[in-house]
Amino acid sequence: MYSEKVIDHFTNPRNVGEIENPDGVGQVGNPKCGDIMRITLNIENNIIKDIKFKTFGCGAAVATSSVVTEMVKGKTLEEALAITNAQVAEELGGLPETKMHCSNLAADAVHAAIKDYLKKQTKV
Amino acid sequence: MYSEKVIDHFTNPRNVGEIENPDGVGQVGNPKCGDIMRITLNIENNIIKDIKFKTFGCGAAVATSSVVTEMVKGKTLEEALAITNAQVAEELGGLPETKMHCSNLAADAVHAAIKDYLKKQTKV
Amino acid sequence: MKYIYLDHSATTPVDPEVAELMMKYYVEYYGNPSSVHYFGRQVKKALEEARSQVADFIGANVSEITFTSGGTEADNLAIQGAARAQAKKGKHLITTAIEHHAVLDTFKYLAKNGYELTVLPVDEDGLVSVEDVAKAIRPDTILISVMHANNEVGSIQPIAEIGKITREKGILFHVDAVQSLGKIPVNVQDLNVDLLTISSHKIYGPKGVGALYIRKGVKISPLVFGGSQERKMRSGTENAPGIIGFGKACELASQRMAEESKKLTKLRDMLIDGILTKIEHVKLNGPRGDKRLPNNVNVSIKYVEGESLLLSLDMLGIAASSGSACTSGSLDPSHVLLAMGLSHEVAHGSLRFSLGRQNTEEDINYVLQELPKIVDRLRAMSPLYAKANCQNS
Amino acid sequence: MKYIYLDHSATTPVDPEVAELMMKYYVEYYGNPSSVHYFGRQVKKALEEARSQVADFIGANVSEITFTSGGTEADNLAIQGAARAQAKKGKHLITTAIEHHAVLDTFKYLAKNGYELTVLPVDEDGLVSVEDVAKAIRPDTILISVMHANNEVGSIQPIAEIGKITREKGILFHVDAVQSLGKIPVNVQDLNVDLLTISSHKIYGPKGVGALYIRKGVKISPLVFGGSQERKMRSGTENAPGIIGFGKACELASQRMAEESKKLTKLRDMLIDGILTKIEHVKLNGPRGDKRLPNNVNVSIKYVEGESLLLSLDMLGIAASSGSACTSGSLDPSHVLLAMGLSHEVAHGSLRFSLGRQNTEEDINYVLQELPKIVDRLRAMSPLYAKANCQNS
Ligand SMILES: Cc1ncc(COP(=O)(O)O)c(C=O)c1O
Ligand SMILES: Cc1ncc(COP(=O)(O)O)c(C=O)c1O
Repeated sequence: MYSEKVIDHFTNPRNVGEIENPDGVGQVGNPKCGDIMRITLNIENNIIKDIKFKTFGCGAAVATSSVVTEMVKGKTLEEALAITNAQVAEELGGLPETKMHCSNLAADAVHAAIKDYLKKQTKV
Repeated sequence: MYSEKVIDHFTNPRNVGEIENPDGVGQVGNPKCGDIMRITLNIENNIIKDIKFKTFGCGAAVATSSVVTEMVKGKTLEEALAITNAQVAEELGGLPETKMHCSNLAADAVHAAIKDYLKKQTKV
Repeated sequence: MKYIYLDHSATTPVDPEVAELMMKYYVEYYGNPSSVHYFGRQVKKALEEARSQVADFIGANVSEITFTSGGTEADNLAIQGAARAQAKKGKHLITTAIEHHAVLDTFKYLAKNGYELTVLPVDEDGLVSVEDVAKAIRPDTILISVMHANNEVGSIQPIAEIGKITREKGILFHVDAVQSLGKIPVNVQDLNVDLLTISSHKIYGPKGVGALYIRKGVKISPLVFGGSQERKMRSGTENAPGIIGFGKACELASQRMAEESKKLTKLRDMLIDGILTKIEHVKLNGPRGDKRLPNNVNVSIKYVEGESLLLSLDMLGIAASSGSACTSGSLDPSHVLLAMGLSHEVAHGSLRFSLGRQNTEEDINYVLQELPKIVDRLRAMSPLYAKANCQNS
Repeated sequence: MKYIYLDHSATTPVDPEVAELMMKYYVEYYGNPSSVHYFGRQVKKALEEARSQVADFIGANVSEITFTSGGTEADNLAIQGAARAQAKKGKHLITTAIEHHAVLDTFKYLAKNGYELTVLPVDEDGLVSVEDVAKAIRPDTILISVMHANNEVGSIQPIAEIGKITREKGILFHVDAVQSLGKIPVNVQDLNVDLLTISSHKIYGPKGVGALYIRKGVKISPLVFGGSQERKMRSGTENAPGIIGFGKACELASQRMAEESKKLTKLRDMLIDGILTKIEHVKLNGPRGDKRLPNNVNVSIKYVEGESLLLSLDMLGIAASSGSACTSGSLDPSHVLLAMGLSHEVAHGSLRFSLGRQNTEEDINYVLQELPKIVDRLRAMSPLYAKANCQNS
């Protein structure tokens, strides 16, 4: 069902956790659907310096969360905002059809965290 | 499907043939239904002295024809007329349900032959 | 006693290779294909492999194959399903007089429940005319069903030509290919069909498995509701070992068909010629040559009844079948033979030999040696034969 | 890796004795049971023997057993068949919120096609109330369907009591006994049922076979038309090897049930108690004790999601199932758990272990050793758990 890469990220998720005093926080999904992803990140000079995730969800949800943190770490905000959920799925070697719409929200979570950061910036 | 006795009568039918100058002839069934039985018999002093059959039909039709000739040979006409199709089937150790109504006409054929004889008698 | 099986159109033995494979999925890889765990995933994979074996064999796409519990269910799904899905478009259905009961009885059920049915005749060889089909079409015709090859007399219908017409007119076309599969090429593209029924146990696969090909884009209503298996077209825990066996049987058939059909055609003609030569008052039912299935022999042996022929053959270890009413428990003989114009009594005396993989020339010779004796014996008992002889002399 | 199969409610392995018997009928005794010849008669006999094995196991008469392609088809035949046959009498149907999809979806289909449906609630243990059934009955009620034991949470329903009411009122009563068969006594007389569904692959028989018990005198309409097999209730060449396997599986189950259920009950309670003791924030779903199937364990493990639990167990060779939407591809979690009042997030974190013949104490100990670690790991990853912990502290 799942690709090896999905299983790898599910078994050894990268960047699990929560950054204390993050620059941005993004959370998507809701428990009714069975998937919640929470991204915290630190940004320095328009670059994602650190990123961590916490996820309640199925294997695909965990793996997409994990891999997206790898994909955007060290990237500029513009680069990170350009990454789509579909690209995340691709990076994992594809996802089962049934997982594509409900468990593939990791990029959205990152975008939400970046937007949270940008909003705070404009407020300051 | 068929009892051993049916198979025996089908394989070694008794009294097959046609009596020349019979005292009575009975034929029942029609080729549309797939079963025709023709009984010819000789009668002496109210007793069936000789009886033969010819049958176009399935295994049950052949076996009932054969066994009925054994059942009525040497019997009085009254005794022969009292024999039913159901008794013929019983004598064979039973017949498959689907054969009970369409292929179990041997007693009818004997009755028809006896009635043919009786009709001729009254005419004389 | 030696047993000679000549009833392959009724059912076939399961190929040992197929049976062995199935065994593994009964005992060892027994998971439910819907389960996410190891036991389920293994089976799911094999099931999808089987789907592609079946699809490949008939030139279809994997997503166009819906597995069912057999040919009968696939016929019902196609016909009830297409009729229900299109009820708003029209109510007129067309089929032929020589269809299998799985098709004919389903149409008759629909005809009693608000649909209108045209049943097309066949000629004396059991062939449907393309023109008749064209003429029967009405503006409200929603489904046409014509079998590929007939199960009793082996006649092969002009499916591709009919398919051209239905495609032009935009009418759904269902074909029952249960008897043709594995004997002559069955390709859904070449045949221009929208729905096609096949069955596993006629091609050395297990009983209780079949499939319906549903052309991409064609919408039909399901018969059975539940767990959403088979893309919701057929709910119920998949008969995975059966389906996997069916897949394997398709693969084997596709490898062997060309050679096997050549061999069967030879045996078939040997048997037909032998019977016609050795026995008087015999009629071959169905066409000769290319329009006949390679494995079908059907003869009417006049003045004797089919079941007593069968019974006599059976005592010698020869398994055949007949179009006699007596074998079905109904009063009327084969609807196929009657549709071809045979009289009731001649139809009652019909016999079908359907050849298969293991049959040999020796088998045929044995039949040709024994059948004439059986016929002689039964004719001697027959009141019809006596009369016929009198009339003849 | 050691594999531990704890998903017997999804499907079971075929008993080796059953598989061996089936093999004979695939390869050696392969005739069509409708054929009159030797090959057919042998199979016919075995098929009728299987029918009496099945009938005996549920206290029925042989003539009351109709074989189908599985539990799903039997449910559909019962419900669609009873509804159609009685359409003139009334249009009201009653069922419960925790039925299997094979029942629920069939009723929903009917409800969209002119029938009226009442769906009864259950209590927090997944039990239907007899009173609720009685109150839902209307003068035009024609069919009531309540499952014997639930497949997800193992709750055993008061069937005999409901049957008393339906019998008094002269309303047809269908019971899906797919999960109870072989685990607790299923007797159609004691249960007062008119129609009862069973399935082979849940009791160590083959997939693709089931049966519907139809009480003598009860008239329902067939779903599938054709060759008039199964007294016209289910046309199609019989899956003889499958049916013969099902018969054997019933015989074995009837011999082993008492002892086996005692063993399973012990393992079940060991697993339930172990989980509740070793893991925090866990809820047992379904009743304890006699009202629960001997082989069912269902727990909700809060703050984690079911599929990732399954996946983690699977990596250790443990096969279970979950009520998570993620395992079914739909968005909503188990309709059974929701009907019992669980919130979506708690339902998402549910896990079912269903025990079977080969399971041992060792298996249970292994699960109890590994599961807490898995839960810890996943909770550490869960944004819900963090919050919950903050709130708690
Ligand atoms: C032409 C044809 N259609 C349909 C069927 C029914 O298929 P099954 O036996 O798989 O139900 C058969 C065989 O009996 C057949 O010969
Ligand atoms: C309660 C219940 N009913 C019906 C079914 C369907 O039976 P089958 O899998 O044989 O189609 C199942 C099993 O999936 C079940 O658990």
